[in-house]
Amino acid sequence: MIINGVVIDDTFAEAFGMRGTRVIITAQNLKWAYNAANAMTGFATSVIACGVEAGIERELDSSETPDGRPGVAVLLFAMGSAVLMKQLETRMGQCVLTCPTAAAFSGIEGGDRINLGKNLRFFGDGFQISKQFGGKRYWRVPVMDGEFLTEEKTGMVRAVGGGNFLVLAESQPQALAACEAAIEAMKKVPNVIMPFPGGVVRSGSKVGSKYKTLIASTNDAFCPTLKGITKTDLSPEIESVMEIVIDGLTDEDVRKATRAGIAAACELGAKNGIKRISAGNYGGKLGQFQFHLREIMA
Amino acid sequence: MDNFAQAGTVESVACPFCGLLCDDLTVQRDSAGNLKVMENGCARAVTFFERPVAAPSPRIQGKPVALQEALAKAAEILGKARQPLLAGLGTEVFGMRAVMNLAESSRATLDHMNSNGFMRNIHVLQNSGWFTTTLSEVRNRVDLLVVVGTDISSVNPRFFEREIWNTETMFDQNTSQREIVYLGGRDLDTSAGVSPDGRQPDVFACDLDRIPEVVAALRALIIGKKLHASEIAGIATADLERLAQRLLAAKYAVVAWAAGPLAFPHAELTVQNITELVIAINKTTRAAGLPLGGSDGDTSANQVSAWISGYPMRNSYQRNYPDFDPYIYAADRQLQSGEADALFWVSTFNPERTPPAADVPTVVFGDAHMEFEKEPDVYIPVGTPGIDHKGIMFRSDNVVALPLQQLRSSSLPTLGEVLRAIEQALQPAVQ
Amino acid sequence: MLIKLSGGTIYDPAHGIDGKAMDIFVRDGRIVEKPRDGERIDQEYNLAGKVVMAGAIDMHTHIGGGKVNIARTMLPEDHRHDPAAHSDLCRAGCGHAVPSTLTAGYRYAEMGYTAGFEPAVLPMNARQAHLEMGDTPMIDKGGYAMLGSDDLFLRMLAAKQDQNAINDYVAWTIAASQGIGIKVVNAGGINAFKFNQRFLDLDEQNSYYGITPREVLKTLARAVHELGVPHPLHVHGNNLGVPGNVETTLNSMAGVEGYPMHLTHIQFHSYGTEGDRKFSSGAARIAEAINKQKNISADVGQILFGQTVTASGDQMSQFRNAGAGSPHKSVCMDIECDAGCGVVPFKYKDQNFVNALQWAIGLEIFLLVDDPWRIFLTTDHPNGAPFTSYPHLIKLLMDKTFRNDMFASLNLDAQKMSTLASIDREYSLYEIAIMTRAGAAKLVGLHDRGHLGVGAAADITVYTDIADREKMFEKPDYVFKDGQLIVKDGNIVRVVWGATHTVKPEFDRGIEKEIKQYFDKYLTIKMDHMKVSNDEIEGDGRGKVIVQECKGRREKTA
Amino acid sequence: MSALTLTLKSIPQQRIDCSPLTPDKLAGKSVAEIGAIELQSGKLTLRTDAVFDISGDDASDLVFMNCRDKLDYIGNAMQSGRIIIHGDAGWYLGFHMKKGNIVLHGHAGGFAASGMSGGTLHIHGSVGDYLASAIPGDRKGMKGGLVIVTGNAGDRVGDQMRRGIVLIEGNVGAYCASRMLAGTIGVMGSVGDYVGYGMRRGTLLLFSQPRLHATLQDCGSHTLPFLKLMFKSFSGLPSKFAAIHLNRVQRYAGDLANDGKGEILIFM
Repeated sequence: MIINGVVIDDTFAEAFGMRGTRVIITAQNLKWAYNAANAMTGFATSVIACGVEAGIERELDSSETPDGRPGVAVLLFAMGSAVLMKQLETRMGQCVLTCPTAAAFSGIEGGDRINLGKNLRFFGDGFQISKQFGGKRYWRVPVMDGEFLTEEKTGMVRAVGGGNFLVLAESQPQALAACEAAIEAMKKVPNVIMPFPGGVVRSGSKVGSKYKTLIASTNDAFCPTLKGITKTDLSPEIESVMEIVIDGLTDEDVRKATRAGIAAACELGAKNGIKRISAGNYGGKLGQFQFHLREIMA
Repeated sequence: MDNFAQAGTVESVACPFCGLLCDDLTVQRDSAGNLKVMENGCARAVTFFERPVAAPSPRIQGKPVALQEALAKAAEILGKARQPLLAGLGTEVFGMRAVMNLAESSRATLDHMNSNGFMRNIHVLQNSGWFTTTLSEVRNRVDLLVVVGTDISSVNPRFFEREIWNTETMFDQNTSQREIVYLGGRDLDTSAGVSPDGRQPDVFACDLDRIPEVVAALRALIIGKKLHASEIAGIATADLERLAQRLLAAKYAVVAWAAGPLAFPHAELTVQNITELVIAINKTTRAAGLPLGGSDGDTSANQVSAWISGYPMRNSYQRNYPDFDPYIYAADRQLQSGEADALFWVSTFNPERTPPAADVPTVVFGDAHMEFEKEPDVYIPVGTPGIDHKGIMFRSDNVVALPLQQLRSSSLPTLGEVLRAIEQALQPAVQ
Repeated sequence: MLIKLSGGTIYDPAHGIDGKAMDIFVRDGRIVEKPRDGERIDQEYNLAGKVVMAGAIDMHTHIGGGKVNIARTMLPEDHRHDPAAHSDLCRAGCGHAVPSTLTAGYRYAEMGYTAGFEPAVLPMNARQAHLEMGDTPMIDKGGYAMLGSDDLFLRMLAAKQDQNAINDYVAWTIAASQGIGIKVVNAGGINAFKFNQRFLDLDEQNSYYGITPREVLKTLARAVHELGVPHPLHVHGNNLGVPGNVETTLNSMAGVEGYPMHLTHIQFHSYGTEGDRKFSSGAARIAEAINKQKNISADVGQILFGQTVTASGDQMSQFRNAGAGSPHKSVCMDIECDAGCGVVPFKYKDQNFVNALQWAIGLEIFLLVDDPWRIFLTTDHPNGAPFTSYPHLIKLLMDKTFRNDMFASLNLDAQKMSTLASIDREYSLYEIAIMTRAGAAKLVGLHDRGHLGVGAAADITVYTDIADREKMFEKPDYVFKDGQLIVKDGNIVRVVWGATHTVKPEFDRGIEKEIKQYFDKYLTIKMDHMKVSNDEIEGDGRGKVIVQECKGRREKTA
Repeated sequence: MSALTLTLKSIPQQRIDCSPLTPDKLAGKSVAEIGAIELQSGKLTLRTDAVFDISGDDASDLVFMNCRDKLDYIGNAMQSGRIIIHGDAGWYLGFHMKKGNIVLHGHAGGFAASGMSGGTLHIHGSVGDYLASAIPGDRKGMKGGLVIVTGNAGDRVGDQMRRGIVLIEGNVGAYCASRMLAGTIGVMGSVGDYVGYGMRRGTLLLFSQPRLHATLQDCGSHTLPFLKLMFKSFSGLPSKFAAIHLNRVQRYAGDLANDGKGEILIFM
């Protein structure tokens, strides 16, 4: 398959089942909602070392939030429910509780109910107040700027992590430009985040390493500078490869985001140095989801 | 043993006319059975014992009848009623046993004439409990007495004489050094609180209906809270703060109240603040509450009711098993609403406590001196426990029950006798 | 009237009869010899295959007196769920944790009990205790008068009055309060609490009197013994419920220097401090000590799971425990320079570590004490559980599988701290008959109860022998009280009042002079008014006062 | 199917305990069976058909007609369905109610919503004392659900209330929110003396300054974010509270006597 001169590999992205949750963070204005959300989703690129993969899903205007203030929706994904719950509480405590004017609410109805602010209430040292409206429980924790308001629980659902595609280009600037375009388009897709910096990751990895202690190492088959000394997967003109990783609440969400991203990258086309779109997988042995690029783009 | 027909002097007589149940009275009897208090009587005791002998005939609508006839009429009224009410209940333990049995057999509801006051304490007991003491402990241990909302003397005249200014205590205390504080109320007679050597008590007066606020403030100060207000119901916060410190410094502080005089709505919440502040003091030192006042057998009625039915006053057998509702079964309410359709009023100690005006068939088991504004359908004069026959009474502190003596011969039946007769007439009684 | 109970399987440990088919004859309320041939039998009950025992005796049950009535008053919520309606025979009332007096009597009888003893009669409150017991029908009753924290006794000790004077005072107290024994609760501790002491260990001094609990126990145990009162000093130990109190209990056993002593609800006094939570079972050590020291007897005070209320004279402990109460309310009282009381509702939960271990400790003690004549079946009603749970408790003792199944459902940490599952013992019917009948009667000093020999009062319970012991013991076929059939198939068929048992040890009336002086000087009632008269107990047609024999005053102390 | 309708035949002299008459307890019963249900009244037990004319067949939609204030325990421990009451109700309306709906077109007596743990109770009229309070021996008053009162309420509204929402459009008596444990009470009209006496926790919303006793202390004026949320949740309710959108309050807290952390919020 070739789109606008870009070859779409006959391969698939291999993705895993994850646990995901959404938090709505509001504040006096968008700026402070972002301050909280950015802090909360910082250092959350990969579950390998961050515990969760998190990102800002989208902005919410005041008609969309429970308390009628502007806000953002944040998605967090982890490999298991325990780690997700722990990370959520830690990040809520350090990034939202601390942030002036910020409040936090459940972003998912249904699912398994997990603690959002439930244990943060103890920061209130006995002065915290519980309130229940419309079947939901909220906590009011007295803090120096007034009250920190948080819903007690949010929903946790089964989700999909590790959707991806690779952009192979003739130069680093061209690869980056294509990825930026892709991210721009993908951000319009609901229920997904691209957790890496700016949505893009350059350090794709393979399973295993020559060093015993490492379980993964650089994906040398896609490293352009190793073309001559390794079993490369790159044709001679490829000078730079970048990857976009996608976490979504459902496989359909990941599919939609993948399609939007590849389409945007291909828009630039071969004339802008974009040569090939590929995807990372483990031979289909490890992940329960497979996103076949040609199927998605058909 | 005793020849009640003869004149004589009886010592160690217990006086059931207030909740203290002083049992050190000397009473002289003339040959007609008239009594005179010779020693240790207060004005109330004199009133109680010195009523002349009287033995009026039972009456039906004002007409004298034989006792049997009056009992039959009472049984008829009781049998017909759909919601009979046994109220007043001014009696002692044995009389109350008969009241309970009759109530059960007739599916009646029960209330005591002092319940409006007494229930304030019961509500607290049932909600949070309390930490209280009894008269002999007070007599030997108290070093700081705080009296809330009453002068005590008007309800228990000999309290200060017997429990505060007693000369000897077991622990070598100089009782004249005891500190007395009156908290709340206006125009109280605090003279009994003046120590034998002339030291004046502290009096922090306020309107009766502001006592809830003052007591709340005292409790807050005892648990270490700081209050913004500089004065509370006219009492300087600084004075209350000092009082809180004195309570915390005392070795055995006693905080006394009488439920009756706290006659404002929802006073149980104030009583609860009193009892809870006592518990707070006990975290570090010793203190105790002391419920005072009472009588007309209120404590006895509640005690007997509790062991026989499981519930204190304002209970009912209308469901054929004991049922407790301090609101619905209140006598006043039952009568005002017209729900009670027969009233059986018991007052064996006090002729002044006549039945409330009610437009229902009324049977009175009363003191022989009782006079009525409105003659009841049936009046059955009965003996006075502690004068005409024996009995057992509980003190206001809820622990000590004392025997009441017979002091003269009497032709009047006991309450127990007449109630048992009515119960028999009603149906074959169970054992 | 002559009644023949034919062919029942008799368990009468007082006479060594362990499940033998026999006839029993009853005349005028007493068990009599087999009548002459040809004498007319008025009534015959064919009891072939049935289990026949004397009526059961609860030697420690809080059925009357101030604290019980406080508990009743403060728990309307408990009564609401268990109303007892008026019937042709029975008066109405209510049940569960603190039943009304009448209901308590009916329910005891319906379980085959014919006597129950109130273990904490404050002398100053004895009149009330007897009034309440007087309104408890069906069963015989009696009470142990509380001493040991009363100021008069402590003053006598502090003044180093001799044992004879103490003995006279003790005997006077039994007489004045119409008791059948003497109880001491947290020896001296209730008094110490009035001086703001919060704990009092065995050798700690009362801050005012300088007296230690050890002295109190020894003096009273000796007094009771020297007075010839059959029931040994009934001791509620110091430090109830405190982890580590097993040491106090063991020291107390030794402290009475060989005088007879009964340790009540010993389960609450058998706690060690091992394990992560510093709470462990001291049952094995306690049982070993009881097995060794023949002067010691105990009842267990088993806890069973559910809502109940704790009512105790041990105000010091109850004030300490009030915070753990559920629902959260409590009554504590300082009482008349005599004693104190504390009432705290409590809910024992099987998933609670401490409660689960308490349950196991109680059963361990039951099963590790060898001699059923010296260990007694109680829940310390209502403190460990209401008395209505006795059939369940009997099943736990008699059925290892049932016991282990229950144990396996408890808090896991508690299971790890108990050896219960490794104990194979199952009580036999004979042993149950000892601990609930023959032994109890002997312990309390009821010479004509608890056995089925000729001359005994005909208090007899007949059960169907079924494998499910709980079902068996909760619903006897017949209960006879003083020869009258009062319960049939678990239901009351006749209401009787039951008697009040007392002892009247001799004493020197001269002691009254000192006592009267004390009353007049310090107390608020006259000495004579404290004394409970027979007609107060028997009034309104209630049961008679029965004086059980004291073996006579022993030699005066030199 | 039409609503099961119980029309009171005559005004009773004694109170009648209507606790057996709830949609869940009547479900599946014939008119004859319902008629035979016994109701306690004074010392008598009366057949339901002696007290009420019975019509209709849908027990999940129960209607009391011609109701009087002597009819106690309507909706007692109700688990489902709806009860509509025309006329007044007695004491203990919705006592320990768990689910469902009660609509009263009239006044109610004392202890309405006592022990209620869910559902809604809508009173188009006034109520007596102890609304949403605990009866003696119970430790918790209302434990959940919603109560709307269009008229006035008596003393001790929400005594020991543990959870849930009570909205009163009229005035209330003394000791409002006494010993309150949690939950929310809103009062549009005036409140009597000793509001919040012994209050432990919970929120009382007021629209005018009451007299406050000394152990409730001023915590200043604030804009509280949760109020927006709360009023938003009220917006669909059939109550005047639905139209309110305020979040600026004077905050008083206490009752300090009880080491309480309850709050009285007065809209400015």
